Amino acid sequence: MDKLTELAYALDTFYFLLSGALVMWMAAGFAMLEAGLVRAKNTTEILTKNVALFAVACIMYMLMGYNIMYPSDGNGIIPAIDLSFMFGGDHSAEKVLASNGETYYSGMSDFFFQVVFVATAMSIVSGAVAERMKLWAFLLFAVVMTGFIYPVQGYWKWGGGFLEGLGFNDFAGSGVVHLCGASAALAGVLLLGPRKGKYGKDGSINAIPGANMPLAALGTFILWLGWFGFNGGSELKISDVGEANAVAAVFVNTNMAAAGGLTAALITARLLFGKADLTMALNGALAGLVAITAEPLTPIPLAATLIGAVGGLIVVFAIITLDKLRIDDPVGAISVHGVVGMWGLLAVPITNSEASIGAQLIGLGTILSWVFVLSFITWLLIKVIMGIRVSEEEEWEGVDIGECGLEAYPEFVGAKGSAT
Amino acid sequence: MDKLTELAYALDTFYFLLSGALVMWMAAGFAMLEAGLVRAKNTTEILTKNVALFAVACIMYMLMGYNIMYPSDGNGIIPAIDLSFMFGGDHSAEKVLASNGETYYSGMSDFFFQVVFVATAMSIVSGAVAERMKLWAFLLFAVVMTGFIYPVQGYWKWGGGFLEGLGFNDFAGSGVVHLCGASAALAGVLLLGPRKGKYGKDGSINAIPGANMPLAALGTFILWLGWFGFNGGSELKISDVGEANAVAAVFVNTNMAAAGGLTAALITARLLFGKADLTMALNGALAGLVAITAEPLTPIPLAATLIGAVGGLIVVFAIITLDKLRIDDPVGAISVHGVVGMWGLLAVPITNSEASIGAQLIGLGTILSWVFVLSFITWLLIKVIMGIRVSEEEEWEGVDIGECGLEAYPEFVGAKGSAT
Amino acid sequence: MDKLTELAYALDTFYFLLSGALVMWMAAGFAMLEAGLVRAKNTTEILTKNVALFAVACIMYMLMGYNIMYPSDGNGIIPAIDLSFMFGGDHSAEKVLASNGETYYSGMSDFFFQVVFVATAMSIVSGAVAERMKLWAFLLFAVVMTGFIYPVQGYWKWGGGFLEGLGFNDFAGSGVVHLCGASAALAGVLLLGPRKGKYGKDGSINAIPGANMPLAALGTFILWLGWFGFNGGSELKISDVGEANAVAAVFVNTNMAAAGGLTAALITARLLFGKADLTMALNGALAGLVAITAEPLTPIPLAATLIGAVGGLIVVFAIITLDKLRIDDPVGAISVHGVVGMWGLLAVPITNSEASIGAQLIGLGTILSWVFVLSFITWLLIKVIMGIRVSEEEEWEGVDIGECGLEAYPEFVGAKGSAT
Amino acid sequence: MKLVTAIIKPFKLDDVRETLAALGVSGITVIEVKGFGRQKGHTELYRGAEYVVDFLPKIKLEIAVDDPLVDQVIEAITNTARTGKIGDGKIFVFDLEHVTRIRTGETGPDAL
Amino acid sequence: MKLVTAIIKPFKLDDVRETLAALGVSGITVIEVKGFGRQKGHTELYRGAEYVVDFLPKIKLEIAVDDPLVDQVIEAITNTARTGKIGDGKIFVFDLEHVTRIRTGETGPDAL
Amino acid sequence: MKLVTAIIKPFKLDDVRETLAALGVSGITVIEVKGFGRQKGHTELYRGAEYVVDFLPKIKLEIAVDDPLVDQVIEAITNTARTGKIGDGKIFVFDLEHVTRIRTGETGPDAL
Ligand SMILES: Nc1ncnc2c1ncn2[C@@H]1O[C@H](COP(=O)(O)OP(=O)(O)O)[C@@H](O)[C@H]1O
Ligand SMILES: Nc1ncnc2c1ncn2[C@@H]1O[C@H](COP(=O)(O)OP(=O)(O)O)[C@@H](O)[C@H]1O
Ligand SMILES: Nc1ncnc2c1ncn2[C@@H]1O[C@H](COP(=O)(O)OP(=O)(O)O)[C@@H](O)[C@H]1O
Repeated sequence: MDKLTELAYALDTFYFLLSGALVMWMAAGFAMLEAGLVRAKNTTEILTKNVALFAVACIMYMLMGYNIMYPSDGNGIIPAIDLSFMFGGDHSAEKVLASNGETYYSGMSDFFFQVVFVATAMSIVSGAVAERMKLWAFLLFAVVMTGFIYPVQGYWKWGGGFLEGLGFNDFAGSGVVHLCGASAALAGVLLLGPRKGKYGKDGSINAIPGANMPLAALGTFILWLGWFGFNGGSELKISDVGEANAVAAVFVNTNMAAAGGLTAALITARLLFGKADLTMALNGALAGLVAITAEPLTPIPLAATLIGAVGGLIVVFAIITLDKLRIDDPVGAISVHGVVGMWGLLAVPITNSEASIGAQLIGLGTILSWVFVLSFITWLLIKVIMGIRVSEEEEWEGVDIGECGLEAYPEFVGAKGSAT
Repeated sequence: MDKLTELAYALDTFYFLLSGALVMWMAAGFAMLEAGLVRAKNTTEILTKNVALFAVACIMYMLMGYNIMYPSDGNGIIPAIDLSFMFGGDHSAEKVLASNGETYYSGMSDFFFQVVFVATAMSIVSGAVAERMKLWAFLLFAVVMTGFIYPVQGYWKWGGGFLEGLGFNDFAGSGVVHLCGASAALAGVLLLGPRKGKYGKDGSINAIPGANMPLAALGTFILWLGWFGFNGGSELKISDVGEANAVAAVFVNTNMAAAGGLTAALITARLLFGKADLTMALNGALAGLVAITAEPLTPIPLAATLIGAVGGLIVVFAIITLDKLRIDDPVGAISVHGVVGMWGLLAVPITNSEASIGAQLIGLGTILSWVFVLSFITWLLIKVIMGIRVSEEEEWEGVDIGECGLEAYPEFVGAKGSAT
Repeated sequence: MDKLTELAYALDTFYFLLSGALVMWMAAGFAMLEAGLVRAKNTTEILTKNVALFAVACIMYMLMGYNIMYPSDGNGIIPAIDLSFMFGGDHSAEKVLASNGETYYSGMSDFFFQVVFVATAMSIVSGAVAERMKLWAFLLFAVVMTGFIYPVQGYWKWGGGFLEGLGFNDFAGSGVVHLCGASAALAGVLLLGPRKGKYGKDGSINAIPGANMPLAALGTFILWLGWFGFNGGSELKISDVGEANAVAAVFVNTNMAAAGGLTAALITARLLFGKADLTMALNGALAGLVAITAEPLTPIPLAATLIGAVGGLIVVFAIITLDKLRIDDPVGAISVHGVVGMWGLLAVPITNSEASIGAQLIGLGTILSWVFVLSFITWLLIKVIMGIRVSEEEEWEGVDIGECGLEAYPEFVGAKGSAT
Repeated sequence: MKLVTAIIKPFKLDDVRETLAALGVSGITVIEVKGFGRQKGHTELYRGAEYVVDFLPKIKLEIAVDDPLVDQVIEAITNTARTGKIGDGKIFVFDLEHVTRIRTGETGPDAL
Repeated sequence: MKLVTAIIKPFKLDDVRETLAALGVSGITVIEVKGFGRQKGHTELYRGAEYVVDFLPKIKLEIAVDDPLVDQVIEAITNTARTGKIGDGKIFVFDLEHVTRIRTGETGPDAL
Repeated sequence: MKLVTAIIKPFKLDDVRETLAALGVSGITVIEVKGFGRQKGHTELYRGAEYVVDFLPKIKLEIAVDDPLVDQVIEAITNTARTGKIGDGKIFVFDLEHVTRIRTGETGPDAL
């Protein structure tokens, strides 16, 4: 029997680690998506931001974030912090066996799974502020976001804080991760302003096409794959029939929601614009994924498809609307993760009878306001201290040369310096 | 003992889900491979087809395909359909425990594994008809293919239909998936005709080089990785020593066959053309993978290598021959999945004593003719209704602007509109 | 109980196979990294080398290498060879049950895990000799390296040879894989000489920027992901609490070391050059990964981060120093895998009290000298027989046309033939 | 000597090159350009925002020829590159004062 | 007729095009070029080695115009493309001996 | 004033630029072009079908110079760009009627 418990622990740990590895892979997805949707002259810099934010997130979450989010104690609002994770340690076999099934996976695997989530939240930000935000200002924000802003609201829900107590439902983080990232991004974008040339003085909105569509498609596929870890791993356990079925249902629903979102966005774009806008289809798939993330377990597959499809529909209009509001988000991150993240949270009660729209609204409002306000203050401080926006000239020339000293595609004529 | 059964169920489900995730990843592989092998001006559209077909496949297979392929009942030729999968549901723990090992993984995980297979079959088609087929005509075909044509022949073999009864062997789908996809592609290509400029009036064959070799190589690596899920997962079970050994053997043989195919194609191309043609090597690796898919379990590693190598040899000559026949297949899909798929089916008896060449031929013939005929009719109907080929002008200008309204590489001079 | 043992065997096998699949994926990472860091005119060829070396490695390791490295017998220096692996075979259930836990995973899965390691070692070489080495000379070297040079030193450590006996510690191969690959690369580079135009007659060092930064970043992310299999799988077992915890610790430390390496290299480059050099950051992440590979289990997460960070620091200076020594390594492979591989080996005693600096030095010296000397001789023989370097004209024009007959980006003006 | 330059539609390049070769033209220099003229670009929507593709891809040919050949070259290009649809392009002719062949140092018509 | 060519900074392209259109210029051919002049490129470090970006991206415009328009065109470009900073570019004017419109075969000023 | 244009092999660009700078040439405009001439392209096989690379990559330089410098510039390019092998390229010289420097509005030789 003990060997059986150990084996179950091993399976759950393994499942957790692999889920985490898939989520880690999402960092590559964001990097490729963003590199595909910015102009060639800003590509090296967005790649640098993406790789560096992942490293920063890991380090800050090890030093502070993890202990804030999953503290040994806390009053539901303010966690009791000890910052000891960096020294490691894990459950002994004796403790596991004595725990009566309470301790069913490795503590280290838990950290691994959690740390890649915070990186996801941060990756959302980089896309929205692309092509004009200073690299080091961005990384400084990443330090605060991953070490403090994200973990605190994470504690409120997943660390056993007051949102958990209120019955707020957010299975894998439509709110805690996606809305959180989008709120931080929105604050940054508002302070930063749009890219030069994006909005004409006459009120016109100019398209600034991304430089590399295959990268954008690849990024979306990577995210889609990684999301099986994101949602599938959030069941936290797989080692009995019920749990295994649950994980399987989560996989199916995650996939169906993405399919629904993609299809809805593609058709919507076709009807609105007359063309099959690939970038909208890609955003639609991601919107479907974000939409289902708050509750990928209770819907039947048909419902998951529809929840995703509504997400795909919403995202197209959200992108158009934000543009009208002159909120310039080169990759659509605020629409995908923010607007659709809210839809995901509010859709939970449709299929999950234990959820209430009230609790969902409280959770949504809490996350949005906490993250937005804190982020706004942080961005503002950084702006005062070192500035957050590159010079006008650097923006024209591309931030690659200015910030990174190298072009992304140096041999291709026109890669740099092309107008707009 | 019950907990042990549950744990085995969990492990098998997990193994199945991860295998499915790897197969899902193959969709990205096809997208990258095809995006690399078409011209820049047709890249956005092929990406759009690839992401959209995956979504269509998931939705149609949920709505219809899965129930057709794995019906509650049927007479071996016509399945009894109930179309209930979309409402979900899974095995209860009681049922699992009472099943005496018969029910050993989650039903949802089964759907997940199956749905990504149908997407694979459909992905094969997109490459062959690239650079000239209308986007929406293609997606309409995808609806029929994934909702009906594929599932029916899938039922005949894997759903317990008459091909299964006859002793036809097709472990992971050299026939049911690959030959199936290639047959549909062939029907489409015949109705569609070659790309403008591909064949001269004087009988000359013109090369139309693909625009982006790194993407083609990346796509091949993705497919190679995904194939471990494709073949490895098709063992369906891993939870005892025999099964675990079987899965391991499948992994090894799958890998060796790819290595054999790549090496054979590279050397063949070198001897024939005097140069190490990368695209042939990539097709060779895929050919090795297709070849071993019908029977990746019984061969010893050396035999697997050789079966793959023969596939790699065949594919080079198949590509050249199809070109001589003026069957224009930009990515070599018909050769890789069709011609080599046949080789894979026919090679089964070499190492599997339970297989007979007769049954293999019947299976091969059945799949080929069913899929080809039905596809031909479907394409024809679509052609009559809405046309399947873009206008001559749109073809010259590239389908990206015409169909999707955006270029894949807008900033790179010469990306669009370059001659040929 | 027997069923439990079987289930554990299945889990361990599955864990091993998936780890191997992740390591296989690293081949794609090296391919993308190298394709991103060479010039456009040499891209097809480096891709061809990368796919072909993987195939060669698989075949040679099946034919010879595996049996050399894990022989049935041997005296610690010279293994007793029987070359029988290619005929396959695996542990029977009886044997497993009788083994008392000694035989806990499939033999086939062991081969799979090992074969992808040898491919990794060989991938390291291709980058260092890029842009000037003949394709077929390189592949001939791959035959010798993967069939003989690598397996022999592998036997000394992991096959139970004398280095194992001496107490040399190398958990997942900072030495056996990375230093090994780098030593072979160094021998090749010394014989080959630098790329034309890299070093001026006046002692100047010219930068030759890579053509495609997104590919380089993608490659690094792929490697980072694959490394979870590389290090995580090297624990070899996961099926009890202690082992599961160990694997989890390895995942966490691997990730933290990469994060540390990236951060350190990015900051160092910023301080030295004034710009955030993305390629240095990428090399830094890889350096962190190489550094922790010799001992990813015993460090606490904070220590792992620091070990990685030192790796990231070292790699920047190593790259600059090698350039000063006119050792031209286009992708930094010798610095990342060689110099930092040594650091990894020497850092083991810091956290692992069972390791001694003496044994580490002996292991390091043995691997370095064996591989360097044997490789040097092999390269020299190949040079005499067929030459290892392309003609000066071919180098100017790019090896893609000369060796492979096709350009990587044929439609992009300036892709080929641009100066430098 | 004259330098004949022609702006043509990209897909006509191969035909024009062949016609010119048949005329005995020994060299051509080809440049990818973007053209703006009577033929209007198209307006596309990218993510809901307008995106005017003003400049159409064109090919510019430069052919240095000796005086007697000039008219034939103009005619050949005109006939071969014509589709009759707007945007077919232009031919511009300049006086070419001097030519040197770098390889040999020859100058004048011999250098062509 | 004259051919006015102008080397300008890339981001001025749209403005210049609009000004010329307002003048009644009916066609422009645009070429991406690299310029080397008083405006110096920048030295970058790539992996610790120097990397001189000597040549700066510029846009070259070619505009064939009838004689009366030449001065206006020159002035319009000068005014619109000027930033006052080094590297603004040059305008070169050549005599254009002959023009043919490929679509119609028209020649001379009518073909512009 | 004259406009000297030269078609050269790409790898000679740096040498030529240095020689011209030494001569006192203050600006150069560089264009990547494809050349077709006596030097034949190569036939490659791609997936078994022929693939003629007709057009070879070349670099076109445009250098506006005042009359006294013309001969030196021609000579300098000829000497530096020569490899003696076919395909070394050509130098074409045109009369340059007018020059304006956009930044200052200067015209004539001063504007170079
Ligand atoms: N005045 C001009 N100066 C320079 N290039 C011109 C001029 N007019 C036309 N072109 C070039 O010729 C191309 C075709 O011209 P356009 O006016 O579109 O059609 P058409 O040749 O049928 O009159 C343009 O895209 C542009 O490249
Ligand atoms: N003599 C010349 N011949 C050809 N092109 C020139 C010449 N001088 C300058 N140019 C072009 O004009 C651009 C701007 O010239 P530059 O000397 O940098 O600044 P400015 O225009 O302010 O004098 C250069 O990048 C180059 O493309
Ligand atoms: N008559 C011509 N008109 C325009 N460009 C030419 C002409 N002849 C040659 N060229 C250019 O010069 C390049 C070199 O010419 P080629 O005939 O190959 O060798 P060579 O310069 O040794 O005579 C060609 O690739 C082409 O770009």
